[in-house]
Amino acid sequence: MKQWLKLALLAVAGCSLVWPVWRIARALPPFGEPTGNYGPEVNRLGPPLRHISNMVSAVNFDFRGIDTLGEEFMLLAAVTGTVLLLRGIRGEDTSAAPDIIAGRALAGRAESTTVICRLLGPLTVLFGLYMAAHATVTPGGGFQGGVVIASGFLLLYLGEDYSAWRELIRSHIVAALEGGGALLFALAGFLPLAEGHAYMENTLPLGDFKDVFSGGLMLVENVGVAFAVAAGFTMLFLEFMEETRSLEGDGDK
Amino acid sequence: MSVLPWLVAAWLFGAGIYGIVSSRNFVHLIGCLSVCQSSTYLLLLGIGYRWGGVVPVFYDHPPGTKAVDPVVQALVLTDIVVGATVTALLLAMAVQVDRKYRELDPQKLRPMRHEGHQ
Amino acid sequence: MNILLALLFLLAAGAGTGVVLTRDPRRQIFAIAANGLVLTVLFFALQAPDVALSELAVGTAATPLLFLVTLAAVRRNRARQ
Amino acid sequence: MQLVPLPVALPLAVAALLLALAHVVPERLPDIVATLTALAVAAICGVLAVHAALHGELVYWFGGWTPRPEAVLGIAFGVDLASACIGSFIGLLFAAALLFAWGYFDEVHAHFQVLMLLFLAAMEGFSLTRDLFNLFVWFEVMSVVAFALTAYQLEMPSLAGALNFTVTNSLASFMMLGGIGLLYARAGALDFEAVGQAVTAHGSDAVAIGGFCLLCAALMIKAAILPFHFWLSDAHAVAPSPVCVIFSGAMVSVGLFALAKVFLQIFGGSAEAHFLIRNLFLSLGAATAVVGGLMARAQRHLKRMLAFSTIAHLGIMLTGLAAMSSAGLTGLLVYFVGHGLVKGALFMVAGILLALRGSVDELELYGEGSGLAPAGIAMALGGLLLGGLPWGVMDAGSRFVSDAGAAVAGPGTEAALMAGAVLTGATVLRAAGTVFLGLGAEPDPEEVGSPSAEEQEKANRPLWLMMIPCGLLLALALIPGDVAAKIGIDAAQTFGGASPAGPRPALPSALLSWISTAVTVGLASYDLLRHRLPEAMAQAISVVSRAPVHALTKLHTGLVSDYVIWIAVGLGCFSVVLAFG
Repeated sequence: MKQWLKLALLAVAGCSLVWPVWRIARALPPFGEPTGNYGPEVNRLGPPLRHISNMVSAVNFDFRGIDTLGEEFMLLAAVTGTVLLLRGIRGEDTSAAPDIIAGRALAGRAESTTVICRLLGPLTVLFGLYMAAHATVTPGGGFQGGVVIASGFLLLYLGEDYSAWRELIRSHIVAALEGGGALLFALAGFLPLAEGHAYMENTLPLGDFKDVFSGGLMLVENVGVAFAVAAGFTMLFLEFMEETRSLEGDGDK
Repeated sequence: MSVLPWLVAAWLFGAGIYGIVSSRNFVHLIGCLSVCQSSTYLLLLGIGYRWGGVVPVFYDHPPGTKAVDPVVQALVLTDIVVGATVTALLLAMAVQVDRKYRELDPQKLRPMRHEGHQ
Repeated sequence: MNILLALLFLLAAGAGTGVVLTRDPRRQIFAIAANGLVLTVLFFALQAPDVALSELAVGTAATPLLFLVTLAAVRRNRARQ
Repeated sequence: MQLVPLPVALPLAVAALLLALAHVVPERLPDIVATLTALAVAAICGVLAVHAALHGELVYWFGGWTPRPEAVLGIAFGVDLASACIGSFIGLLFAAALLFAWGYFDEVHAHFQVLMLLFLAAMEGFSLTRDLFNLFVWFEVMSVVAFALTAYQLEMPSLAGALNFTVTNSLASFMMLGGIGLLYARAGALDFEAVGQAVTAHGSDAVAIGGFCLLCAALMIKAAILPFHFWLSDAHAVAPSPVCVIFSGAMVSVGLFALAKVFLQIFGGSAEAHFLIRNLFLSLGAATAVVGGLMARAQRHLKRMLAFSTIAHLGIMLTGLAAMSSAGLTGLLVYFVGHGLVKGALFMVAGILLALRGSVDELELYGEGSGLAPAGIAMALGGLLLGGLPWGVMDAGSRFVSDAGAAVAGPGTEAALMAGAVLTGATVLRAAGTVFLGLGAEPDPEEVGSPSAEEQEKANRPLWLMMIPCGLLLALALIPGDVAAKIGIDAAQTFGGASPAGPRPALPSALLSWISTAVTVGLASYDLLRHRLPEAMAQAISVVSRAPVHALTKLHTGLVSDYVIWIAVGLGCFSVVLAFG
């Protein structure tokens, strides 16, 4: 098809959708005045029934825990898939023999960068850990914390010597952490099942309201998520970074 | 103006579609796809918002305070993960396509044609 | 409707459109990061700090970074040619 | 019933374990573990099916969150006979595909097996859940795995196919989420039943019907219904053949299954939804059948041919759904399983050719199939079954569907469905004749060389190992039709937890199937013997028959931007039909 013909066709289709969109927008409950009572009920029942203050975490890990289980494994699938795609050409071996493509790693990295990254990296990781640990009381949780931890690792990567990084994070350790985190989450569901309750039923001691260790089974799931997400994103960053490095290595030849 | 959020969501979806259709670079196209996705964030969070509601975290407010809907927020969290994962996958594919074929124009990338029997 | 929220929604529409209209992928990265930032602020304003934090970590940092690395890889490919 | 979470939780846990231990487990173990897990899932679903048949639908609330009077807080799986049977079928298909892929994907630390197990879990969750957002989550897991597996071979066709697949199906998932958002705004619930009550209570409502349209469009993209079907032929043609077995055998049809569930459980009381289905989906189904059939006939790349044939048969299934009768629903369910078995076996034959003969090009393979007699027999049988051979599961399904379609839309629909079946069946027969018997005109050597693909699959497996799962699927497909029909009728009667309503449909007569088979064989013979006909006559026929195909072929450009435009056009069709309703 010609480009103008395509855009014309799209415009016609778009025009036919303007009226329905407007009707739907008018028929929706006005902004700020939702009518459903799912959310309000969660807000009402969450604190007394689960002793935690962050209702988003309560929904994620308890009321709708199975959704988050699926989400975690979606991340796992995407990371596994990306690794598969990116390694295809580089070959599996690069992570075993880093020296071959050491390339430019040491050049162009200023002293100050190293210092800043060394300072910020661990701090970021710590902040991520803090955020992940407080999932049940304050905003944030395993997912956000995990991403922050992975960014901390990335800073370390940028700051440290390339081969040191390779030793620090060997990709099969990362893969094991990722799988292990996800496994922990899945097993957290099996635990109540073995006791004769429903899958993921929160049967552990719930702790005290506003305490870090509140929420029972949610804590375990949250740790699993934090591990899986931190390792998953680290793996993503690592593999993508590898993509530029290996190319630079080739370029030097 | 109580319909503004819904119209913005629809606008973003449309804009993303337009970007995908007219894009001449796959990396750009992936960015447009994420614009489409952000329309779903807005729609969901807009649906759960409540005038005067507080954050659904009862740390500073006592339980029972009027709060916004936590369910949609949990849904959007999942949605954001979806966005990140799909983006990563697409970018990985784009890197591979470019590496092998030095071509990132979506108007030129097509699976091999095998038509023409008989 | 609260003026601030209305403005933020309009800003989000603008930022998203900006991402689409920035045809050069290198500059688009900034548009993507800006869009992520606008969304983060909007989500805070919508009383969704959990979502805002995710968007901050993913939309403003991780995703633009992946785009950046992809473009670096692509540029390398072209340079080697 | 403690077994309900297992079809999902078990493969997930095993996948995580495999990934965590990938570097230490011995080489063959992942294959064995994955295959056994798939079999275990099939068995568990089988037990659940028996339970559902005896005691009715089983509703399982995760986390123990049984509904409260004020709101439904948790997520439930609803295990009725239909869902459990479909779940069991999916488990079996995965076991067969994993067996077929035995040793094929060694080089990568069990990554293939991990992805397949996640795929399995997602499809089980997708077919068992009765929560809208949970449906979305499994939809997305399924898609993400499928995207990665499609690109697995990292060649231009597979990468471009995967990119098209990813972009279109991501749009589908956003549309689905948008639809879920609208329904949540209206109903304040995500559970099918609770949403359904709210939708019924609200009556005619733009929000609910908008949500329905978005959900339908999303699921129809997944199920590759015209005009959303373009991605399928690209993706299924290039994915590794064991993966294609799953794609064509179950992944796409499970989209229609979910559509049936969403329609019956949520929108059963919505007049607009009925209107849309009756006036649009019925014709879309018939059109998809014909277009898929015509396109299949124009292909020489065997996997692409099979992919278009899948599109045609999805159209037939949609017609069963759109008839909105218990015969139509029975047809949909039975056809789902029957088609999945046959198509799975056919993709395995394509995989065998790819592994042992290094090509899936019909002309390149001219006569090359001699020595692979079992595969040839399987392919010919598959072609006959696609074309309507009155024996087995698929035929029972197709008789119900065409009966139901004729009842609501007259013989035109029936003819369109038969055309889809005949065209695909005859094409597969033609290819079988060309490849395995060397029938037909010898191809022009120049033409043979042109579209050579860089695709080859590893030839590390003996023929018998690959024939076992293939034969198994065909044997299951040949289970007598009345047995399948009986289970199908029971399943349809209690679908979605409904209590048996209306008279039980009876298996329609086999007359049409015989006609269809005869036409299929006739068409295939014409194709294979055409070069013996007088030149002028063959020329005239081919000129007439080629024109529509040529136009269609031009529309299948392979460009993702065009596919996205067609998606927008499809949505526009929804709105136009509703506006004039």
